[in-house]
Amino acid sequence: MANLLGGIATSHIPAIGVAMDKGLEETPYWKDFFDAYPPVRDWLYTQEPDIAIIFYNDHGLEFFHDRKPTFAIGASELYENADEGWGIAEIPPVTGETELSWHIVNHLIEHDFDITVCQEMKVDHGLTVPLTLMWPGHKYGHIKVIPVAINCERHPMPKPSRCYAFGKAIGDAVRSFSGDQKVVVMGTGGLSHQLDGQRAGYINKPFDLYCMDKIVNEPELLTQFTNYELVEKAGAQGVELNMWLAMRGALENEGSLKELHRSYHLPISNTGAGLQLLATNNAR
Amino acid sequence: MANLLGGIATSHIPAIGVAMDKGLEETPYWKDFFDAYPPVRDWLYTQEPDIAIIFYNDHGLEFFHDRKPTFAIGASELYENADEGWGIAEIPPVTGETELSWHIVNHLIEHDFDITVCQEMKVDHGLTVPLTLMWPGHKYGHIKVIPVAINCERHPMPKPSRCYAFGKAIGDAVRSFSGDQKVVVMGTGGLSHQLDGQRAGYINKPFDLYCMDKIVNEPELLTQFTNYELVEKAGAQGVELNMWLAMRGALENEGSLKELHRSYHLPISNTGAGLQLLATNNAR
Amino acid sequence: MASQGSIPGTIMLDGPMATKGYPLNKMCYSFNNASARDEFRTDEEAYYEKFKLTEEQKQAMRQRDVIGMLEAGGSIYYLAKFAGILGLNVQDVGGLQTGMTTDEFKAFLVKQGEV
Amino acid sequence: MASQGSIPGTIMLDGPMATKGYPLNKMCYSFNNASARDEFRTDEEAYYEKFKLTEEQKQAMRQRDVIGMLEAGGSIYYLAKFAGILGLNVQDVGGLQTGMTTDEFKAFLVKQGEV
Ligand SMILES: [Fe+3]
Ligand SMILES: [Fe+3]
Repeated sequence: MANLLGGIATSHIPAIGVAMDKGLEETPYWKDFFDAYPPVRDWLYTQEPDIAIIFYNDHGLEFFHDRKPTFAIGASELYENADEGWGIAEIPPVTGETELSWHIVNHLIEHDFDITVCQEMKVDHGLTVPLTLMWPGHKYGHIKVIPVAINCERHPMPKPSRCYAFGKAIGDAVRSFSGDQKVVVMGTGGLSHQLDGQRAGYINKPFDLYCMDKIVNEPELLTQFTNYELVEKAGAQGVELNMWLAMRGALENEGSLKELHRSYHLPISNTGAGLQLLATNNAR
Repeated sequence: MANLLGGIATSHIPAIGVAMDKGLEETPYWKDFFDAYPPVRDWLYTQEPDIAIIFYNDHGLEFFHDRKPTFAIGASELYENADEGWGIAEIPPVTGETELSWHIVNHLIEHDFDITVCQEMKVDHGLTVPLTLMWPGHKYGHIKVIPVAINCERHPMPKPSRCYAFGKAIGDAVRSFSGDQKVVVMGTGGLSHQLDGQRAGYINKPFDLYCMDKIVNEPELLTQFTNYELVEKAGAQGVELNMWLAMRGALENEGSLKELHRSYHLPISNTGAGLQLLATNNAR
Repeated sequence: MASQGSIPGTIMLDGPMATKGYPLNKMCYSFNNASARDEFRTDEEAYYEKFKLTEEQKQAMRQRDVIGMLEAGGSIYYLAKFAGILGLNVQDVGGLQTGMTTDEFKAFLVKQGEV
Repeated sequence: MASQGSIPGTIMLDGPMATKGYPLNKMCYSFNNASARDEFRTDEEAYYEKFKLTEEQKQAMRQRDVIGMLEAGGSIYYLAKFAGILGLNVQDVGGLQTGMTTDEFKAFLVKQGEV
């Protein structure tokens, strides 16, 4: 069976990608933020995962309201990034894989998840910024990525409990795969922020810290929220917590988890930016 | 609350549309088939439904494998038909509506159905042929249509039991809508047929008759099949039975049903072609 | 979502709002393409017509009124692509919506870390 | 699906087959557009290259070998659009796959009603 080594949750805001492009990592605004990443990069370097399953949301590059999936999963050999319209540099194509993708798809359909399957899809900063953060200098070509997009852009959105169950089913699918690949899961986005409305700029640090605390061993406290409550507590874009919950769901049947890293910076762009690493017993 | 008047199951094969375009209804090949439709048309004329929810499958007009949804639902004021590549005449746009559509979408997401929502979508013969059959001469402009597409083209496909539950959830959503609209549901496609492979031309009349018999009061006998079993018993395209099951699911909580019409013709093109009308107690 | 009450200063992009905003959002989605951005810059009014914006949407666009765009069904994810054309970042847009200067808005963000 | 055994004369279009067939199916999906059909008719080989068909897929296309197309991952729903270019209907295609003439295939269909 394929092995889940652990899960990583990280911010994905475009400003991070722009800062890396411009080499601003050591400037006062960014230094503390970027200093949090080397321990997580070192862990990835040591663990040598073969595949990364990345829960993210598409912000209007691949999907528009003409056909907006609730859950979409990629099954392609390659994923291209592209112009998102506001100046973030395009990055080289992301390596995909199809065998585990289709295995997961079969498992999800068998368990009544009604996914959209993408044999060709463009991936946006929700996926590419975290990749660039984990493997700077675009050195991510060796890792096979399975993109999993969750609707966080238009209500109604899948419930936190559904996102968690979705992740859990994907974790079960990985464990039932006949290969011996090493797999990490990632949840990208968040934490609290609101871009739109007179409430723009809203951040809720206590709630963010609560979420990072509870996601380790009591995720059920977070999955009970409605999306409405998440908007209320964490801002309109705070629903991106759903990707963290899907990541955590994938680890649910792995037994005890070790939290190897946790950090939080505020503000990074308009957000509370969290980074967290949870390792399973499969990790070295 | 909106009222479900009943459900109609019908074949949707393109040859029917071509025959109507060419005025072949009275020719020997077609006469018996078309003679089955007037009673169903009369019922619709008498009942005056406002909205038709149509479960169908897209055969590669709107959706391709680049982004293939399991379940897709329309939420648009208008749906265009278009060139499908092999000569069936295009028909005038189909009238949509959005209020009940979004109400259904909210209900489905609340109940963990992971639909793709389409604010713009082209509808193919799976939807337009049945519309033309029910309202010949393209006189369907007055009826508001909610297209619901189910993947029947690429495995894995949603299970028959899932399609039934999906229909049931849509029926519940209709009943919980605050309007007083009269609604019919339609399931299109089937029955047994196989277009591809050395087994092309396979039809299973006894199984088709069994399905039309059981769908009235014992649909659970049909929802227990796997899609693999449906392919085995009803041919590669026999999985289109799933649209009939979704239609029947929508009527599940309506109490007793009256079967007002049942007919079956073989062969119509390469298929066993069924027509069935199930009325609820809301019908006059 | 409306049935759950409203959150001050927050316009939920739910289904009916997405219906209302469709032309505006479709126009802004087109801005993923550089050629579309150029076409818009060349003749804004013609571009509004091309996507059949409502009068309310056109007015909000003409006045660079972000709140007006949201009220007309705009999605911040697509409007952000329009902001890109204007050379505005998310702090600029935050300022525009809250009546602050960009610097005031940035200070407001920092202050929320002091909890 | 393969784990459930196979149904004689039936090629299940499952995930791995859809991966294999992607270039072929993408090409055939393009045939929804009349201009694409014209472009194909003008230079078939160039059109295969445009969609990066595998050699197996090109061979099956050149020989109008429907079973070969299916084995190369073709989906009957998209292949049907190619059949349209050739002026073939589903009975013709049924005959081609089963080694019958179209009339024999039609008679075979009728016979299945005599149960
Ligand atoms: Fe985001
Ligand atoms: Fe069909």
